[in-house]
Amino acid sequence: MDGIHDMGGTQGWGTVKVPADEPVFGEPWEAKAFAYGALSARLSGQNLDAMRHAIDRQHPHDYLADGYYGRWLACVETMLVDSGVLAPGAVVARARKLRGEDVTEPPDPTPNKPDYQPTAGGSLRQVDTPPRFAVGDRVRTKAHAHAGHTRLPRYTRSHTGTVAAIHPAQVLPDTHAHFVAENAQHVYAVAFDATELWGDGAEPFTLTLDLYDDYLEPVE
Amino acid sequence: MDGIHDMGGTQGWGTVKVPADEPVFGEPWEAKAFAYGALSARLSGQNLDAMRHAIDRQHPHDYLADGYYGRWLACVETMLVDSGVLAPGAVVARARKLRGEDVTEPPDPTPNKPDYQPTAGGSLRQVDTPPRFAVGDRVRTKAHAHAGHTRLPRYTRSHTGTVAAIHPAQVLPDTHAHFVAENAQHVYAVAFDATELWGDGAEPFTLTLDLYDDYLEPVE
Amino acid sequence: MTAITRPPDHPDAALRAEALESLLLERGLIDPKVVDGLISRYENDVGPMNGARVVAKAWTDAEYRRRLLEDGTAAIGELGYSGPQGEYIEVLENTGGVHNVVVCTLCSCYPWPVLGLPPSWYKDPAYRSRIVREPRRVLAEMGLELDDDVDIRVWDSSSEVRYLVLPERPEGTADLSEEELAALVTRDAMVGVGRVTPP
Amino acid sequence: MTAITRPPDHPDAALRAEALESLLLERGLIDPKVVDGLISRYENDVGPMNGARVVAKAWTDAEYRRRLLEDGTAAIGELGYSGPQGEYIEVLENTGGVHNVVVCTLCSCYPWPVLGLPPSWYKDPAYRSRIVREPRRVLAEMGLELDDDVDIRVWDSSSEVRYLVLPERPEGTADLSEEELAALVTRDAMVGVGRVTPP
Repeated sequence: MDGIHDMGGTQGWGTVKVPADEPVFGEPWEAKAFAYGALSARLSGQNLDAMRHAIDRQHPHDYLADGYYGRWLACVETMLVDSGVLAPGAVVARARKLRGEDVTEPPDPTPNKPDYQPTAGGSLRQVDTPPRFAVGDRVRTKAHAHAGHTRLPRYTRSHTGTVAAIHPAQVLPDTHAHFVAENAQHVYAVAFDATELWGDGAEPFTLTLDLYDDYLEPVE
Repeated sequence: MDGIHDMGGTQGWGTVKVPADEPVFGEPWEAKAFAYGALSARLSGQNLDAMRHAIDRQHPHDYLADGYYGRWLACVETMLVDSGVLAPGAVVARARKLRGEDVTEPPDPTPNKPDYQPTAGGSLRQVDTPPRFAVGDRVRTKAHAHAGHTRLPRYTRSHTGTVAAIHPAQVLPDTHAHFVAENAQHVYAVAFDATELWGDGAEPFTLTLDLYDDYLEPVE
Repeated sequence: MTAITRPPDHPDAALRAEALESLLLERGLIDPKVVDGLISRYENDVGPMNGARVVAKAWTDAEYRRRLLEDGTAAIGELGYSGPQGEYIEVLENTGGVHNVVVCTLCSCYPWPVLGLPPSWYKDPAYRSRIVREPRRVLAEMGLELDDDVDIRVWDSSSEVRYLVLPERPEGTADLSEEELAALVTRDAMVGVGRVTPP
Repeated sequence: MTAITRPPDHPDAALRAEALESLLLERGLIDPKVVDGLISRYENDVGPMNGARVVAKAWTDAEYRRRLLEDGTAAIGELGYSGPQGEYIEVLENTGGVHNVVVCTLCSCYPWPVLGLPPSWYKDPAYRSRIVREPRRVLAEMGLELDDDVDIRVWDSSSEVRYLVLPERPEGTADLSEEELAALVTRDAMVGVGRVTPP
């Protein structure tokens, strides 16, 4: 999906602010949000790609206003609600109760964990077919995204690059995030010239990103 | 520039909320922000394109959080500061003073209105050269934006469409917003098929937008 | 990421507007009468009732309709409507088979002289982002269901051309006067997110 | 546009985190010891000091360096570093002529086992948006000026591959032990937004 999370090349954000001495967690709740996030796939019966998609789906205003661990907190809630572990509104109701309000909390919903079993741990997989592309091959990225999760950023679509390396095969986030299929496939490091991405006036540099076989088309 | 204002086709915003009975201005300050905005080009010696660019440049978080007239208020301040009518920080200092704080207000800056005179009122102009394209011609939009103001939205770049109408010539926002030149040129209504913009799964419809000659290349 | 927030002393919009006004008045840069006049004009005189009169006239006067579709700016000017954001207005005719709908994805361009200032939904991200990508779904969500065979045309107002939709005249209105017809015409129908319904 | 705000009763993040914890504990879904253990692990044990040891070893052990560049995951594993976000780590070698810098534009992927959790700037929009468009300018703003002839390579972490930059060993450090060298290596140098400076 073309959400606010897809930030590559967008403008208007100002300069990079580097705080002098930064703790790992700025606030105790951020540490908790991190821990629940780290446990969220297990708690919800989902996976890492689904977790990322739960973050993608946050309203852009909240995405920007709440900060990184605010997004984690929200995504844990989304995953638990989607999987029927907690009822919609359960967290807010409990929060209001904790601050002393007289609130009726919603009953627990029917469990609704995805009907899904990973074929192995992690994201790397063995695939039997040989890679479609070799190092040095010219490839073109697809033009369009679907409304679901994807790892093909908007700024790299419809562009031509060169295969720089072949990585281990991995499950495809686009289907894995939605529990449709692991769709394990080859992943290529593809290098793009900056002028291909940003036009003739671009700073000279090379941008490399890791692209799943499904995202690529051969260049004749 | 590829800012938050360029919203066409972005996702994650939820459904369209239509309030039942909406006044023209929700709050008295919104009415004032509108009036100052309507007068801003005159007060700053700038123009309508520069005003739009002052809105484009707002930080994305503020753009989303402050609402439409909040953006107008901010853009008026930006234009007046850029033109040396008000000092940076003058509005906040005055606001703090108005709420009773003991604040030293910054002195007025050196006037810095752009060295710029429109050749006529409004944005329409006569140009002597005939239009480069005719109705029915296939045209392709340019791929890349510069960091300044433009009216070629990101979702329509690098796409092929058909000239549907020739509009009156107009000043080019890309140069006019920066007081570089009016660059008056032909403007074409260009129609794109939805699948060209969004892929094969798109709803069937036609998207037409008005594109300045500079944004277009012929399709052989 | 630390949450992005403004400086803690960032005054609210109402106070900043007051501060700006005070600075401009002090420097003699604005005339309160001009400001109040502008506000009053867009609160009272410039609004969708203007466009509604244009539409009603086009429904009842075939010759006016022809002029309106040929040169919107001039035909609208005949009724006395012109001004900012109306330098060049094109009128889009809805029919049984063609439905036009207007947006401005980059800001919120809108034909002020005939429709006044835009409603909140027209300026909100949801409308601006989605109507150019899934118009049929958005229109349905807004209450306008279109038959599958209707040709949807979306107009993104990316130059200084402004668009006014000429909605279809509803059936059963043959006896109504131009004024009675104008009272039926809604802002939403003239943007293309609704249709005009009989009384 | 009306300002986009959350419902007025939207509790703040600290209270929502507490509420979530209370719901999960009540249902026996989380073990407080596991939660505390996770937090403590990333506050104390997993951080850039791990990557620094990898880098210092590569600087002092040519054979290890070779293995590290050939199979980062395995060579890093030799020092006992592995775990979430470290399933496959590739090491990018900075030289006098080549400068590598790492980002994740879509979220904030980062090689946790060697660098710990990412700093705020790595997760902020400004870095994620700009480093893939104007890296030389961003690096200069962050204090890293690169000669014009340096070949800049930006790596956007879009799959489960994680990247660690192997910075150049600074001059004048021939006498330092591996441990002393490790103390010089900064997180910023291993992301590619800084270089290692001599003591």
